[in-house]
Amino acid sequence: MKAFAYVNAANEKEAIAALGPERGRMLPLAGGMDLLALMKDYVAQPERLVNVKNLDRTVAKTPDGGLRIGAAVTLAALAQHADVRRLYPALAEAAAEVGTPQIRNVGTLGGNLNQRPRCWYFRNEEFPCLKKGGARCFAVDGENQFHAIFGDGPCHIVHPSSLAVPAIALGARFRIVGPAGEREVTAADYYVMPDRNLYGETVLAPNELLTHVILPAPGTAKSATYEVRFKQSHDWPLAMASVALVMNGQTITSARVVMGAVAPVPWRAEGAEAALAGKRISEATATAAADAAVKGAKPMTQNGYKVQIAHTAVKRAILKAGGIAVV
Amino acid sequence: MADEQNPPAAPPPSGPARTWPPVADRALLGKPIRRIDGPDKSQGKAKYTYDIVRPGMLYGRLLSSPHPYAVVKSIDVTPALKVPGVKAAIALKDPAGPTAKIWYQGEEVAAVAATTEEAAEDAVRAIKVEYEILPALATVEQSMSANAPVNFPKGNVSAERLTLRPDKADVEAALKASAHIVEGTYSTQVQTHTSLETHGGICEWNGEKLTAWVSTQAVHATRDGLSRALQMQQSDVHVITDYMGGGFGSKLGPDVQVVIAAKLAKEAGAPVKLMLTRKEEHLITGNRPSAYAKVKAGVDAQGKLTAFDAETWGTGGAGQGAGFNIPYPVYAFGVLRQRHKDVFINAGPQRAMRAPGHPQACFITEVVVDELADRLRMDPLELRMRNLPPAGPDGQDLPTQQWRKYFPMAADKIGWSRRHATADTGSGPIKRGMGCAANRWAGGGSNRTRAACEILPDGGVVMRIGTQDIGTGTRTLVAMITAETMGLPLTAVKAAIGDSEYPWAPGSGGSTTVGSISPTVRIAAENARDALFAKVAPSLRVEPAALVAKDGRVQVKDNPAKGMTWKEACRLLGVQPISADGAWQQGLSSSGTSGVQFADVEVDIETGITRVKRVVCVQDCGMIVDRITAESQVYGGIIMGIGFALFEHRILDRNTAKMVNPNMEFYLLPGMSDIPEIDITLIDQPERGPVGLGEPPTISTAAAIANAIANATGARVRSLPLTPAAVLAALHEERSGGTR
Amino acid sequence: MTHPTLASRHVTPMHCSHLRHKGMYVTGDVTSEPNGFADDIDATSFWCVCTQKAFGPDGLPVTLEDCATGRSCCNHDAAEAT
Amino acid sequence: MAPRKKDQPGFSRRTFLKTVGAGGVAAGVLGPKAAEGQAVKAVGPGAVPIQLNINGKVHRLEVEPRVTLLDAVRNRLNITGVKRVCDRGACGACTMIVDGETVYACSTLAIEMQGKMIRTVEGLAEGTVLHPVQQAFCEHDGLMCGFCTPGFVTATVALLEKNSKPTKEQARRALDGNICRCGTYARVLEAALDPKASGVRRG
Repeated sequence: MKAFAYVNAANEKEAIAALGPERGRMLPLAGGMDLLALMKDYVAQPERLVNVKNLDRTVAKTPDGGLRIGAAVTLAALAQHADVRRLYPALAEAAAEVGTPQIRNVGTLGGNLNQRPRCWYFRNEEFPCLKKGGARCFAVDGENQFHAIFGDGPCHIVHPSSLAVPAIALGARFRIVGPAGEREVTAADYYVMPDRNLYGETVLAPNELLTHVILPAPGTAKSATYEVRFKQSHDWPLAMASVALVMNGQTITSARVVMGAVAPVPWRAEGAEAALAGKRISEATATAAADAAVKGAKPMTQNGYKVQIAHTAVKRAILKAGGIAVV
Repeated sequence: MADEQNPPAAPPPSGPARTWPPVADRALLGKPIRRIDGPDKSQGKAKYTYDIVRPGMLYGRLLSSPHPYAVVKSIDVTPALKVPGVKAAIALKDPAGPTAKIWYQGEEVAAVAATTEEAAEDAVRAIKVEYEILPALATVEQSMSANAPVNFPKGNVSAERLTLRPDKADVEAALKASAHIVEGTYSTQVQTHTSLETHGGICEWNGEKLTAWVSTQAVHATRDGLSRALQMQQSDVHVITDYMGGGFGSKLGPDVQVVIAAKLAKEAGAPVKLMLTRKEEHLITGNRPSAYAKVKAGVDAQGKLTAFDAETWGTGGAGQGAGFNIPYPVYAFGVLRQRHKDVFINAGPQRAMRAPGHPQACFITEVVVDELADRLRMDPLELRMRNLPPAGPDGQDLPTQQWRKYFPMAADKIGWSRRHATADTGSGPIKRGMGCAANRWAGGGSNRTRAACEILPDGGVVMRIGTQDIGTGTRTLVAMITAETMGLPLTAVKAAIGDSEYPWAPGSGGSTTVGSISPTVRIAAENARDALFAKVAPSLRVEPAALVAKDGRVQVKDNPAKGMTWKEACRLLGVQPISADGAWQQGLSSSGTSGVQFADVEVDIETGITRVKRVVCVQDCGMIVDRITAESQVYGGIIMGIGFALFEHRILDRNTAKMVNPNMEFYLLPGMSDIPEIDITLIDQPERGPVGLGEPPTISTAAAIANAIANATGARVRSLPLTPAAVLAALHEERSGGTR
Repeated sequence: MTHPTLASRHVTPMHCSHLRHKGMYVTGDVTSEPNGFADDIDATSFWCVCTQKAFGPDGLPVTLEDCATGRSCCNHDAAEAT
Repeated sequence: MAPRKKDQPGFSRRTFLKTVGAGGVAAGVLGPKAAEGQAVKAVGPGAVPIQLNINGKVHRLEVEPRVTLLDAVRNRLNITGVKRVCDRGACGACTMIVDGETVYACSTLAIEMQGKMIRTVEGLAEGTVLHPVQQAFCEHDGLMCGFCTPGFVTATVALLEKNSKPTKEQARRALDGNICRCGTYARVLEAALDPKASGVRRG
C-alpha cells in the first residue's frame, strides 16, 4: 500500500479536524478489515488515516427504551450484547454472521455500515470502473454472478453491509458529526443509489463521521435476519433479508422487510411489507411476501439465481421472526 | 512384486535380498506415528523459505503485467532506482527482442530489490512500462469461435487427438445397438493450486556459487533449473528446502521468480528474497485445466456398458496439456472413442495439479455412468459392480483394482441401502442423497533414488536423502524406516532431507515419493546396520548374520540376552563413523492403488446450496508406513475434492481475460464449517510395500458429490463447480421437462 | 496414468535438451508405465529449463512438438540427450 | 474492552509530532465551528518509532504507519511463526491474540498495536514444554505442511481460553477464520475438542 500519515484521534473533534473535504485523501480507520485491503490493492490511496477506534464504543439505553450504539463497538461485542440480542435479534443475528471470528473481533459497527463494495471489478485496480471514475461498469457484460438484481445501474454493485439491512428494518437513525456539527439521518436515507453518489454509497461527506446508531424501542416488533451463504465458513451472503414485524397479538400490523446483497443499497421491499400487513405469520403469508419482495427484480446475465435466493431469504426471515422453524 | 503396473523389468542388483521386517516384528512401521516435525511446526519454529532472513538480505518484487495479451513497447526502470532503499531494478522483457510479448496476465516484466518490502513495492510501481494492448482470449468459446483473433502461433486450438479402442471399433454401431443412450455436455472448471506458501526463494551468491532457499517440491530439479537458467555448473548451486508450505504439483523447479531473485542478488550484491504475492500466485504458478466433453454413451438392457463416444476439449491457458482420458478407466465400456483438442487462451499456463487429468475424467465418467443407471432404473452401484474389469486368470482381482471389494464395504458404511431410488420426495426444502465414484492411481517410484546413512560413534544415526517434505510426512517416514531398521526409537534418528547436496531423490510428484524413498532408506539403513554388526560380531563371538538390532540393543537373534546396547555397540567404532549408501531396489515398493468414495449430501432446493454431510472412503496404498500421516493424506485429498466440487473456480473476466478473483476471498476454499464427517478405511496391503497416496483420494470426491446431488434432487448438474446457480438451474430445467 | 503418460511426453534425442516435464524428475528408468488406454492422456506440462516457463528464449510456447530440431533456440547436447 | 490510553507509549513526540493548523487542543462539546483550528497530530508517512509488547517482551522498532503488525513482527523482529498467506484477512495464517482476542495481523497496523498485549504462536510454549493445544495438534496430526498451523493453534488457544469445553459446532465456528490447503480440518477439530487441549494454561 501507499505510504500515508497517521492520526490517532482521541475523540470526535480530533477526528473531524483530521479529516478533510476531499474524497479519498483522508480516511477514517476503524477495524481496518475493509480499508487496509482496499489500500493494499491501491483502490484506496489515502494520504492520511485517522484512527477512530477511540470514539464511543458503548451501548447505552435511550430514555424511550431503545439503544444508542457507538460506531466503534466491535461486531463481536454487538453480537454478544445481551440487550441487542434481546431487543433486536435481527441485528445481533446479522452481526454474528459477518466474516470470521477474527474479523468480528476488530471490525466495528461503523466500519461495517460504511464498508466499500466487494464488487470484484471495483476492488481490482486493473478495472477502471465507473465507481472509480472510469467509463463503464464491467459487470454489465462481464462476470456478474454476485451483482445486483435490483436498481438498474449504472453501477451494479450490491451493498456489502450485513448490518445496514437490519438497521433499516429496525428503523435505526444514524448520528453523523462533521465540521458543521451533528445531524441525524434515518438508516434508510443514509444509503444512496449510484445515480446520487457514484463514488460512495452513502450521504456521508468525506469529512463527516458516522458515530452512533440509534435504535428505537422495539415495542411489539419481532425481528429476524436470514442470510444465505454458499460457503458456511466464511463467505459473503448471496442474499439476505431482515424483517421487523410489528405485532398485535398474532397479527402483523405493519412490517419492514429489507433485502441485502441484491442492490447497490439495502433494498426495502415495500410490496412485501404491504403483503404482510394484517396477516398472521405463516408459510403462506411469508411466501406471498417473498413473491412480492422479488417482484420487479431485473437480474443480469448470470445472476438470475439470486432472485430465488432472495425470495428464500425473505420467506425464511419472516418465519424466523415468527418463531416458526426454518431449515 | 510383479503386478501389471510394475513388471520385473530389470533384474534386481546383486546383494542381499531386501525385505521389510515381518509385520509382527514391526515396532514403528504401519503404526500411527506422530509427525516428528509437529512440535517445530506447531510452535512456529519451523523455518520455511518465506521465513528465512539472511544478513543484508533485500526484498525482491516483480512488476507483473496487468494485461493478458500485449506487447511491451518500452520499460524504464530508472524511476525505481530513485526510490530510497532500492538496490537493483531490472527489466525482464526486451521490447526489441522476441520476448516482448505478454501471453498472460501476471507475466513478469521487471523486478526490483530493496531494503524493505514497502520500498520494493513503491519501486515496482514507479517503473514505467508502455504496452500495446492486444485483444485477449478469455474463454474456450472465444478461442474456438471462427472469427476469433488467432493469438497463438499454431492456432488457438491444437490438432485433434484420436483415441479409439479397440482399433477400428465401430462406435456408432455400438451406440445404435445400445438399449439406452445418455447424451450430454459435461464440464469442469479451472482450479488453482493455491499453496499457502507462495512460490519464491532467497538467493545468495558467494562468488560464483549460489545458495538458494526455495519453496519447492523438488530440490534436485531446482538445482537443475537454476544452473541451466543461470548457465552455471550444477555443483555451484546449492538448494535448500527445509520446510515448505504446499505445492500440489506446482513447485517442481525454481520457476522464473527464483531465477529473477538470483539475478537481482547478483546485481545488488546482496541476498534477495522474492516471494510471489497471492495475486501472482493465482495468475502465474499453474492450475488444473478445465475440461469439456460432449458425450454419447450406451448401455445394454442387461446393464453392460456398451459404448462411450466423446468429443473433448479444455484449456490449460497459454500452455498445452489440457488432456484427460474418458471414460475414466475403471469401468469397461465395450468400445470407446475420444477426440480431444487443447484450446489456448490468454491465461497462465497449467501445471501438474494433484492427479492431473483424473478428477476431470472421473467426474465426467462417473456422472455418465450414474445417468445410464437412471435410464436402466438400476441402482448405480449395481451398474458399477457389473462393469468392473474382469478378474485375473486366478479369479482374483488385481491388487491394484480392488473396487469389487471396496464398493460394498463403503456402501455398507454409508448406509447405501437407505438411499432413495430416485429423488428425495420428503417434505421440506432440504433433500438428502447419496452418490459414489471410484478412483485409481499408479504411484511407483524412481530407481535412481539414493540415500546415505551414517552411524556415529556416540550412537547417533543420520539418514541423508535429497527428498523434501511437502506436508506429506516424508521427514517422518525417513526417520521411521531408519529407526525401525536400527531397532531404535524415532527420536534417536536424524532425518536430513530438503537439500540438493544430499543423495539424489526424485521430485515429490505423481505420488512417487514414498515408493522411491522407502526402499532406498531401508537399504541404506540396512547397509549401515550390517556394517555395525560386522564390527560388533567378533566381540560377541558370533557371525554378523546372527545379530539383530532391536529395542535399542544389538543382540544375538536366538539369544537376546547375549548382546549390548546400541550405544555400546557404536562405541566399538572408535572415532570413525559408519557410512553406507543405499540404492533403490525393486521389491520393497510397488505401484497401483484403487479406492472408492461415497458422499451423503443435503441440498437446499430453495437456495441451491449443497452441504456435504458425510464422505466415506475406502482406499488402499500398499503397505502403510505411518497410519496417521497416510490418513491425513486421504482427509486432505477429500477436502481438496470438496473444494473442486463446490467452491473453487478461477474466474476470468470474459472481456479482458483478467482474473477477477485472484485472492482468497472470492477464490473460495473450504473452511472448517464446510467439512463433513469423513470416514476413512485404509486397506493395508503389507505384502506390496508402500505405494504413494497423495493423489488418489482427491480424484473421486467431486464425482461422488455430484451424483449425490442428483440423487437428492432428481436434477442433474453436469458441470463443476456445483454452485447454487448451477443447482438451481438444474432444478429449474428438471421441473420444466427434465435434465435427462 | 501416473504422471500422465509415457506416450504423450516421450522426450527423444530429436527434442531440445532444455525441454522439461515433471516425469523427468520423478520417474526412474526401471519402473514401468501403467496400463492401457490411460497412457494416451496428454496432461503434461512442459517448460524450458532456461526460461523456467512455458515459453522459450525465442518467446514462443514450449511444446513437445515444437521444441525439436528446427526451432531456433533448440539445443542438442549429445551428452544430455537420452 | 478497556479504552485505550490517549498517549500511547512509543511516540517520540519531540521528533515526530507534527502540528497542523493553529491553536491548542480544545476541550468541550463539539460546536458548529469547533473543528476549525483543531490541532492535528499526524505521524508519518516516514518511519515512526513504536513499541510493541509481544509475548511479554517490549520491542522498540521504527516503522512507517503503513506497516502491518504482521510485517513488523516478521520482517523487523524476525518473529516468523505467524505467516503471510492471503494478506487480506481471509485465511487466518497471521492470527495473533491481542488483548485476548484473535486478530488478523495482516490487516492491522503495527502503529495501532502499541500498549496492547500481543501474543503470537511463539509465546505459547513454556520453554521446551508445548502448550496443550500444540501438544494436541501434534497428537492428532492437526498439521501437514504446517504453514497454516501457527494461525490455527493460536485461534484454538483463544477459543479454549474463553470456552474450555466447546461443542463441536462452537469449535468449528471459532476456527472458521482459518484456511488449511492440505486439508487437516478434521484433525484440527479433533485437537480442539481434545479435553487435554483445553488444559489449564492461561496466557
